[in-house]
Amino acid sequence: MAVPLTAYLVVAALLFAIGVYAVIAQRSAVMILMGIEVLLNAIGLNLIAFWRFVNPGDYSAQIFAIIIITVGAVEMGIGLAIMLLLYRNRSSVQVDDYAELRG
Amino acid sequence: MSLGEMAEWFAFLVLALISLAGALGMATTMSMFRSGIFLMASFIGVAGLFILLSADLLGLLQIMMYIGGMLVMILFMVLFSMDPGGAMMADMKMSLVERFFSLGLSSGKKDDGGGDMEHGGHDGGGMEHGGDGGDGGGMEHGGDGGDGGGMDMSMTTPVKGWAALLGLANGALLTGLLLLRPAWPESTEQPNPDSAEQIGNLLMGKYMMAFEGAGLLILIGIFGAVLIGRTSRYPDDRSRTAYVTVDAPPPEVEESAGDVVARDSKEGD
Amino acid sequence: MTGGEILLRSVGVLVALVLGATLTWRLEPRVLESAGVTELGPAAGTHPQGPIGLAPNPDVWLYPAGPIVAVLGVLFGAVVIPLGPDLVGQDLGIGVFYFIVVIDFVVLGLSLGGWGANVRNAAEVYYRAVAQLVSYVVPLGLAYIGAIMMAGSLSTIAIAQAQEGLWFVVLQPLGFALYLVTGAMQAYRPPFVEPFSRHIEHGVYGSSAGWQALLWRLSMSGVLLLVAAMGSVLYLGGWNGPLLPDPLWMILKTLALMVLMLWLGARFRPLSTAEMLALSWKVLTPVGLANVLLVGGLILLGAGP
Amino acid sequence: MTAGIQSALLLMVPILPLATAGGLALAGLFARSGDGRLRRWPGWVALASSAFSLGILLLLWGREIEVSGEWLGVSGLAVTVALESTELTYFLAVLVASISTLVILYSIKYMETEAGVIRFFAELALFVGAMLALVLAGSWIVLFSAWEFVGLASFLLIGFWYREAASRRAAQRAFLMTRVADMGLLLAWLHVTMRLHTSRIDAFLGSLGTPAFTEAELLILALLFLLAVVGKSAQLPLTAWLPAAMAGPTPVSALIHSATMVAAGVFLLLRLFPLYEASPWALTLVLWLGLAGAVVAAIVATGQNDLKRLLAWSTISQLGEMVFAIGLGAPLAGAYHLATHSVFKSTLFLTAGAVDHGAGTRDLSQLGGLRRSMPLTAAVFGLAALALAGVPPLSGFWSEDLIVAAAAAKHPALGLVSVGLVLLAGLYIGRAGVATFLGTRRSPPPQEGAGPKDPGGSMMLAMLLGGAAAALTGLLLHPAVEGLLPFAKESGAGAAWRIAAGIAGLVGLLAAWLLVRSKGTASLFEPLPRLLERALEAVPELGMRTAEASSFPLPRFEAALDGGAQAARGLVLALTGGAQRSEAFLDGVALAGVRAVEGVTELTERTESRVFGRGGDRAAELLSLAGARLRPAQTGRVYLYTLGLFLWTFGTAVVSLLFWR
Repeated sequence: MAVPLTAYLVVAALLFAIGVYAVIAQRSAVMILMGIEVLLNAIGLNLIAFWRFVNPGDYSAQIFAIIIITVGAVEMGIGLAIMLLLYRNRSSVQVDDYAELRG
Repeated sequence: MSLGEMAEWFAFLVLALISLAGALGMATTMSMFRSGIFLMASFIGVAGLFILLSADLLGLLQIMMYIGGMLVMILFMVLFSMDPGGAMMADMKMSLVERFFSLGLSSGKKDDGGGDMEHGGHDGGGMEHGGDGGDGGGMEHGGDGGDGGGMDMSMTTPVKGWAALLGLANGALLTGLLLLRPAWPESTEQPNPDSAEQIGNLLMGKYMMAFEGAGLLILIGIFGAVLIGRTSRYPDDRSRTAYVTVDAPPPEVEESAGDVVARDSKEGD
Repeated sequence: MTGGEILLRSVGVLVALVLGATLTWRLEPRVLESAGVTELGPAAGTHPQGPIGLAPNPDVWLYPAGPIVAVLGVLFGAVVIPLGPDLVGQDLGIGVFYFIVVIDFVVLGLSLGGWGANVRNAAEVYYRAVAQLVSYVVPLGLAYIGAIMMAGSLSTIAIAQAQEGLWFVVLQPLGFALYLVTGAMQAYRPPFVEPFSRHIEHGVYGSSAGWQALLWRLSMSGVLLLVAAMGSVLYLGGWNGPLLPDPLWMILKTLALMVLMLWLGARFRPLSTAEMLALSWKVLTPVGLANVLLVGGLILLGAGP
Repeated sequence: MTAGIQSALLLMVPILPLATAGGLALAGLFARSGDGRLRRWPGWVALASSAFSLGILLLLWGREIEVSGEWLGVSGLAVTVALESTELTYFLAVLVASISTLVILYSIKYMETEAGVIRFFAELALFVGAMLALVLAGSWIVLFSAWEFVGLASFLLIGFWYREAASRRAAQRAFLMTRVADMGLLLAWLHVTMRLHTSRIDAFLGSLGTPAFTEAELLILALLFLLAVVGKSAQLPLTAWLPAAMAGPTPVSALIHSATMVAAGVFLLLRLFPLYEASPWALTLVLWLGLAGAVVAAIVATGQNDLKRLLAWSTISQLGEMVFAIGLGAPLAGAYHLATHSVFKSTLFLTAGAVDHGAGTRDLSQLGGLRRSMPLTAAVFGLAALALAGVPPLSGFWSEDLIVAAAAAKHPALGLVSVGLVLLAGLYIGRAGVATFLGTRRSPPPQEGAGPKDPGGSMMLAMLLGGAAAALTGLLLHPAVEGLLPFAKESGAGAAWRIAAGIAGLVGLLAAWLLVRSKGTASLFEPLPRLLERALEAVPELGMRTAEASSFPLPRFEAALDGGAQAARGLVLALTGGAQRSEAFLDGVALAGVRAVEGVTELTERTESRVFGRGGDRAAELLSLAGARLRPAQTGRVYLYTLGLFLWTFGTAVVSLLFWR
């Protein structure tokens, strides 16, 4: 392995940082969901990188990554359904249009 | 450095660049459609990294999941958003990064190809089988940028600067931490090349409960999504509307002249 | 593998794909026209010399990316198609899965090019192609699984070798029928030509000219070719056959399957996207599950290799 | 018959009724309610499935069969699904199948005028299938799921008339109380499975001689299983659901709440008898629990005026006797009594249903003289009642004889108590029979015209079959019972005990006749039965109040304490009420007890209002003040929340960096 583990981890860290930016800075709920997907992806990359370098004999890490992908897919499905409902009721998926919980 | 190592470094750098640039593009471009495509590029880059890390099955799985998934997601964005193509953003104030990733967006001016319009003008009404999907899109951007004047068009929140700062700080902190401690307990073991069989055995053996649990989760997710997303069979059932509806009705959708022209031309052929 | 070998194989796959796609390109309209089909779909033909400015206001990144991505998808897919036990671009351990994944790039290309053209008819292709993807992807996977289960491997070579004695089409006619339908759906061939319908001026074909149109035509012919080739690997035994040399058998089977698909598809009226979705989820998916169950039973009974 | 066919047949036994239940439930979605004979088809279908199961069982006579398969194996833990037909399970399966067949036969006529008859038979078939799976279960997972399915079916059937509030409440009460007890079973079998890495029941029973479990563990397991038994068999203190369950249709009471489901608890005790043998403490507890339940329930039964409730309390008492017998270390007597009791008690319920149908009421104080208008019913009731009272040579005599013998062998005092139980049984069932069928009608029937008469058709057929069985089971079974069950026969008691047991029931019956003639339907030990009943009714109340209290602390806490105190007070009052009659000098003691309880109640109340009440007010004020201050932070802007979240994460990372070496 010519490329060291740290290189992969740095890529994952940067992906995470970009995901954080997207989640906070985007107004549309769909874009926020996409930011969350980037966060999940960064985590997955971490998992796989550690698996490859630390314990390649045990494939459990890949199972975890698969479960993360699954959870991401389910989250996307439910999130889109909720957005569909919101859109149907108020013609908007901008998150700051839903501020009823303001104290 | 041997040729193989050089090739590996090259592949790593290209893939890392794709995944990072894709993610950055997703977060900063003005076109929502492009956002989705950028995110997909990022996913494919990460999948390439997976394959480079000898997790080939997982990499392919990721590509398969997200090509279909993201295309559908982008479709939803097109339906939901004011300006999925980013045409109205073309002359807004943008930062350097945003400007780069929004380069060459189709601008707001109309084409002259026989009444066809740019994205703002897609409406489902004129299509033969366009179905309900097109309607949402047409309703929202039928206005063609003209009637969106009073609305807040920005794609980003007021705390964008803070978010950028936080993201930068986060990235710097984590990278710094990683660079400060490069020594991990690494193993020299080589993974089994047939990862599909390994994963299959684990999924059907040791992690069967987790596997079944994930299956159940998906099933429940499908149920939930269908339950939330379907329209009520009974028009006076307010059970699903009561919680989010405000008293003021949504603004009326007016058919702009463009729509009528488009529809006429459609019926003509 | 040395660098030279990689280069050789790449050129080989490329040449084989281009030749096959050209053959398909010539053959397909004749079959369809002889069957009297009015909705030709991707076989309708592009106009590479057509007027410039079909897409006057495109997205400069996405529009040209479309056909390139689609052709790349086809090219990558061709890598795992075997013409003989040793005559294959690269025998991957997870070959079939890889094939399913990279063929999806064609849909991605259609979406990119369709949206990027910024013309109503082309953008409509995007919606329809995605809906079609959603409708075929699950039953198609189930049709693959039948063969995979019986062969016990994801490698295309291993699947073909498993059918040396008996083709899987004999053991699982249901799976084969399912593959015919979903394969036609994946290749946008009749009766599933919605994204290339006449009513939207043949979709992206209508908004492309020049090299883009050429690439679109190539990728669409290539998809049909690959779907037929994969079908003959999965269900018709690949290169296996008496007397004739291996590659010839494979080519013959591929062409025969292609003609069969087109000929069968021509018997039906074009389906709308909604009808396609209904067909997929109400009929094809249950049939696919039933096929998996049947194959499982057959394996338990000791039938097959 | 090859082994494969045998296994398939054994599998058919529970699956046939279950499949019938599913089919009927599906048919219920589409079927239109016809009328007349057409409406009986669901009953015939259910009857056929039950009879087929019985037939298959009889076909498998004398064979030890086992069907098992591994359902899933996860990291060394084998979850097995198994059915097995051994002596004990086969015996009970035949019992369940025959009584079910009898009761379904009865219900065809009984339910023909009801709406929702398809639903009724679907639920009944579900019950039969689940019960058969329960007794035949060879692995914990099958046992437990069948146990829960039986509970579910019972819930559905008690609540069959779900439009009536009483039915709904009774169903909920039964469901909740048994569910609480089922926790015992769940915990116990999960523990056993985790420890032994297999869910086979015989693996557990086989491990009892080995040091796989410590003694304390065995005791805890035995107590947990006992909790499940107490819930399912309505033993002390969880008795209250069974009388309430009489809100369901009568065939349901006959099948579920007398013969089969409540016997599941006793069955579990029998199945796990080696465990209790290995844990003497638990066995002693079983003994006293059973004895107390039997005595208390018998006393309560003497005071009941509702015929079905009387039979329900009698069932509790008889189940207590079985538990008592097992506690004595005489499982044969318990199993034998389980069989005979099932037969005669279900017959009694069937006749009670006929009385209800014919006379329009079940209230003893309004019945009377029915022997003239319903002679066959009266005869069947009489036979079954004599069997219950242990009159030789009817079925009850033989099993009660065994119990008395075992008790006397343990200690003469226990023998005396068990003879007393037989006497009490004669007393209450005699009172019921005399008040219903002899004398004259105490109040006119609600509508003039037809007047009460014997039921016809399948109801009568089932009742006659039941009566015959009640009379003959003992005689037929007695010579063979030892060979049919895997338990050894205890040494018989002397002739004196046998005679005493035979006579006690007759004495009771006679006393009841005299009493009813002289005092009408007034109960004998009043007010003891009423007080005991009320105290037992307070148990679920106590549980519910405690549960409520734990969810909404302050106001409910008081109520819970009140309820608990009242329940305790009721108990004390009841006990002292009994003492007053016999021993006057105990009055003072009892009164002191009452005072003490009242004092505690008052103290609790005062503490509650002073400490908790005022403290709660202060806390609430503080919270609302803090809330007002914090409210502006709630902006409703999601991006601000996420910003805060990630700022926090970032801060944590920075702080952890400071401590990083």
